[in-house]
Amino acid sequence: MALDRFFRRRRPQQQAGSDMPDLWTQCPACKESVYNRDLEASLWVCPKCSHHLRLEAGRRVEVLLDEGSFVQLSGRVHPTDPLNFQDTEAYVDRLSRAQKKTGRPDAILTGTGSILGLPVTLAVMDFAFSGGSMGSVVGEEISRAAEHAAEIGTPFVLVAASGGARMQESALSLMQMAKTTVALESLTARGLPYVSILTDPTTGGVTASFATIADVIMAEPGALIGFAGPRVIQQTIRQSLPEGFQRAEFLLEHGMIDDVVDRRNHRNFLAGLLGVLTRRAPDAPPAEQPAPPSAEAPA
Amino acid sequence: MALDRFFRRRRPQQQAGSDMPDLWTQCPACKESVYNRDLEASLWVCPKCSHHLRLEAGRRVEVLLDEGSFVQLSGRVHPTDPLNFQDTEAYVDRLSRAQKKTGRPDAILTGTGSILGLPVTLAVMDFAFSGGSMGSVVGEEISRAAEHAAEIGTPFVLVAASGGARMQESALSLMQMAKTTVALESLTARGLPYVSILTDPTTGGVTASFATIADVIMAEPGALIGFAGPRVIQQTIRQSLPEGFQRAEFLLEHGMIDDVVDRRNHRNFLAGLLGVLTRRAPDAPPAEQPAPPSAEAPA
Amino acid sequence: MTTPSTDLKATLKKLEARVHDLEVTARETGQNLDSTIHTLRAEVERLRTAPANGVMTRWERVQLARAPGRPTAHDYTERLVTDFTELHGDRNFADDHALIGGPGRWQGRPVMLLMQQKGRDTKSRVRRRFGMSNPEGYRKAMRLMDLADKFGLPVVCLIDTPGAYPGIEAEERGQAWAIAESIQRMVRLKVPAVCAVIGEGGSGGALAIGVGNRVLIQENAWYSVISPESCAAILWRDSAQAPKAAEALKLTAPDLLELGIVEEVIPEPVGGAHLDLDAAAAALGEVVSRHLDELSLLNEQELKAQRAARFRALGAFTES
Amino acid sequence: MTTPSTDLKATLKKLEARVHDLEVTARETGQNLDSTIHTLRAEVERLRTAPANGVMTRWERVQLARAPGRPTAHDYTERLVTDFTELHGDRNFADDHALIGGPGRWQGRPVMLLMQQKGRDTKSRVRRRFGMSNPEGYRKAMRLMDLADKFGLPVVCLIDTPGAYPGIEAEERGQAWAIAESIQRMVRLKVPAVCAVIGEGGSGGALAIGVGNRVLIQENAWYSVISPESCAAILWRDSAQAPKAAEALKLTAPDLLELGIVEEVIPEPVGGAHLDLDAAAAALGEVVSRHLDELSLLNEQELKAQRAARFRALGAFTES
Ligand SMILES: [Zn+2]
Ligand SMILES: [Zn+2]
Repeated sequence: MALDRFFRRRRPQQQAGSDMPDLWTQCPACKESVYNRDLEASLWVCPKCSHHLRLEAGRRVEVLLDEGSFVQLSGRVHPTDPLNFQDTEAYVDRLSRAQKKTGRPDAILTGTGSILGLPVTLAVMDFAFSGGSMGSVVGEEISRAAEHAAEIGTPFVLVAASGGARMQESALSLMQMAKTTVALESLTARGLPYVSILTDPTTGGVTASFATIADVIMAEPGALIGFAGPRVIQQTIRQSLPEGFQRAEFLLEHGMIDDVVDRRNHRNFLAGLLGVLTRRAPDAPPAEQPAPPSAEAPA
Repeated sequence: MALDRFFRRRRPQQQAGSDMPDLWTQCPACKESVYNRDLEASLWVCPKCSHHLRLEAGRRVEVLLDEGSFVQLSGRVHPTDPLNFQDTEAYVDRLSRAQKKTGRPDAILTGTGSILGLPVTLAVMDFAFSGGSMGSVVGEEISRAAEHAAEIGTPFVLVAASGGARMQESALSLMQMAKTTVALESLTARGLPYVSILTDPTTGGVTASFATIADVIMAEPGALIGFAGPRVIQQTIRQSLPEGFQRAEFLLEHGMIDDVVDRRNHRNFLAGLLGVLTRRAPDAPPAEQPAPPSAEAPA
Repeated sequence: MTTPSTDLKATLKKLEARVHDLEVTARETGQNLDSTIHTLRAEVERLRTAPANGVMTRWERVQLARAPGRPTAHDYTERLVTDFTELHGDRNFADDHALIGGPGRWQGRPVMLLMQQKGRDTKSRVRRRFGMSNPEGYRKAMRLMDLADKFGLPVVCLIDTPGAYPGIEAEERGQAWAIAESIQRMVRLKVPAVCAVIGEGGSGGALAIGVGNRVLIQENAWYSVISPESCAAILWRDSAQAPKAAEALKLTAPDLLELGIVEEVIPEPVGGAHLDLDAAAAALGEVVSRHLDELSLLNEQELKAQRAARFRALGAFTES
Repeated sequence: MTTPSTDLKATLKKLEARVHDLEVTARETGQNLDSTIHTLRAEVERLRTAPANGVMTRWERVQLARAPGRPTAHDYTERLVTDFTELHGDRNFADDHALIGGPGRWQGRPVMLLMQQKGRDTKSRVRRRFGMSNPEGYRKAMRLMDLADKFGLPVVCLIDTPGAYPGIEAEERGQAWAIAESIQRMVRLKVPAVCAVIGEGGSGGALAIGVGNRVLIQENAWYSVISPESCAAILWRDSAQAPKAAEALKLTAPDLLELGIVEEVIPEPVGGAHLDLDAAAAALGEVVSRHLDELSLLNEQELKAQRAARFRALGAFTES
């Protein structure tokens, strides 16, 4: 199994599994067709309706980090099949399919880099790999990345995108919730900030562990975030769910996240926040990104 | 100004300000007349309807502590009139009236004693003194009692009964909320438990400070407990308040207190709880008190 | 101390004797004990024909763990814990009845008890949401862990939940957050923590109070990332395939021991804990007490380090 | 750095110049600035005839502290704080808009900012409940204090509230508990805390974020255990006696300095902070920064001890 492919910056790639031609992409929200060049320029936020398209892990790295700053950490840890799990398909077969599709050993990409000059360690979940499900490898790589951040003294930024724990590793998957929590303690011990970014969708055991014990929790607009999935809840209560339920904006209102931040503002938001939390001198270089629709002035 | 009068145990006293004859008392809840002897035997809980009558501080001590174990600490600290406060009556005149009525310098009685053999330091607010309002003396005596408990290594038990902070000392009263909180830290530093018992009524700055940062919060059945008084809330929202609002049972349901405990069970409850929290050997002597109506078996 | 009966014949004999006693009591006192007697007789019959424990399928164990007659946490604590004071509420929003706790003495040892409660009759089951707590349950648990740390009381957790409650209000009030924070709170405990799964160990809702220095499981309890039904619904698109899912998930006590997820399997009387509650309680009490005693030799730092190392090591992967 | 204007004539001159500028702008751009101009003109008139600050009654100061034109916390932080990131929510129930906060740089110094916000127009005033927060506001404050402790950021609190919100839901969700816990949380802070009352310091709702190593107050702000109206309603049985109550409560900045409740009175421009916002902000910024710099010399233990001793000493009594 190869390490992650070198990620080519600013070269639009066809979304894996997409049947759209290379040139343009249909926005899943407003259904408008948008040139990939335009989409890339707006960081895969629909220029028509501001819908935040899901990002493959490599693209996310590109959106967040200073160009050329990424040094990959993950890639050496590979999944096994501890339970010899077999449903309608063998787990090992599911794994190799996902590995071929994404070019990664599992649903996680980690490394170091910088955001507007500020060094960070970054972990990005890859929803394209088996729905970003968390098994032993995801847990181990996130744990190692957090420990690495503590070791080299950088803040830790994690981008969550996951349907939850990976059933095919049963209780071992469940235990990753505790394991990652343990690893994140190394940052606390060093007084280093941990920021999570919840993207569409983040549910189940990921929401109920490392993703929500961050010092600061950001979320992308419209992202579905919750513990139980909407279908499970609907089955339990046998009534329809309220409008906007479990969306980022709903969670903000209910006090669960620190802010809903437009993707085009993530770098500025993180640089400003982490600069203060690490008590760095206020010498941040000027922003270089396209500005999002400006937030309402506080009143 | 005299120190508190020696409290005569098991001798029914006429409630100060009451116009009932010595022999019997009318229950304010069910309006039945109850012989004082019976009332005393049931610890001033109405034998007909279980209404918990308000207790003068001395009586509260008698209800809680082992007979003859009380050694008073409070009494030397006397109120002054720092603001030269004058409303329809001068503060100094209000004070001397309350002092004459209760025989105490202010709305607080503290001391040491034991509960079923377990040594404790106790502070009891006296609602009969100016509605148990908290001024500098109440704050100081509670602070000293908490610090005394820390010094001699006993748990601290506080019985709250107060309309809130004392207006006539303005910001100085307000500061007692912070002062008592500071003093209670001495118990935390020594790993000693602090239990508060909220009785009817406990509102305002008392609820919003020392009374609710106890390790364990007990409340008497039916006690009115809140921050804002019901009238203030009604004025704000211009709608009637829900049934049972701000009563002990309501607060239990809303997760604010640890339990509603019948007065006749306070000693047993405290002895059992404090015995475990202080990791004492389980050698508590048998209960000696009239048993309350037994609680439903857990299911 | 009673030891769990491991002999089918002895269990049957005991059961038959109890049926006989009940019949005598009913006759002599005029009480109507028919339903109890009927249940016990059915159990005797089931045992006479059932396979020995060793050959029970995983799905059969799941059913045993869920049976309405399965002892609840209260059944054990009534037998093992003295001076228990239930402390209520999260001091934020509500008192949750599915996850309860307070200080008490576990076979004489001062501890902070946390337990999931399914209820023992229809009314209490509804009140306790069948052991599925809302966020307030976990927030109460954290508050009690604060007290445990403050007063140096070891934490004992009895786990028995199908999972955290999947409701609208639970989501609104941060079910995921409460679970995540409770896991973190346990990681940070300065005191020993011993956790025992005594029925169902359903996913994050169980793990929230499952981050112990020791994790134990009763012989017929299960512990998994997902219930067999939900797993079957997703992977087989048919929840009726739950028995297959149960097999695949390897969620029984012996499986978990093999995977290194639990330290010890606590034996149950033959046929299940419900057949001899006293014996089941005695076994639970003894094993938990033994681990508490072992852990009492460690200091704060050692306890935190041991717990962290235990969970940090869990997972199966290869490295290139 | 601008210093506050202490000269009435200079203030009047500035105001008149601003009126003139606005008139020019209105004429040249066609904007309708009538109401702003009108307000400023009225202010000029009031100042011309008003007594000097020294002889203002306490009730007049209360009214000044509450005036709709009084600068809000945002007016100051916009001028004094850079890199501010507002962090939302208590991670329990809701995000409160009356008490907000987050990390930022106070005149360049990294701090954790907590501030009560009344809003600047009708819509935002309603949304911010006129600065009266629900329990969630205090719970958010505690969460931010946790972050401040973790990252070694001094806490700066700007206090401006008539009091905590007295509503049914606030009571249901433990308003008193939230305030009490917030006070305790501040007592336990390992970092410096500087609090400034910039408008109304209403009772426990203000004290909840007022337990600082230094407590400061602007010249025309008030701080009291109860509002003059409520005090009058109780003691005089007539809230119209509020002016009398204000006198009796001794709630103005000079009173509080005399009582030892605040360390310093922050000067305002003649006539009030609203008449020269830049000067008012400069004065606030400078005084807070000075105290932050002083406190930066103390270590954790010294900071906690100083704060504890400061509040432990407050009170007036005699001893026999
Ligand atoms: Zn679109
Ligand atoms: Zn009665």
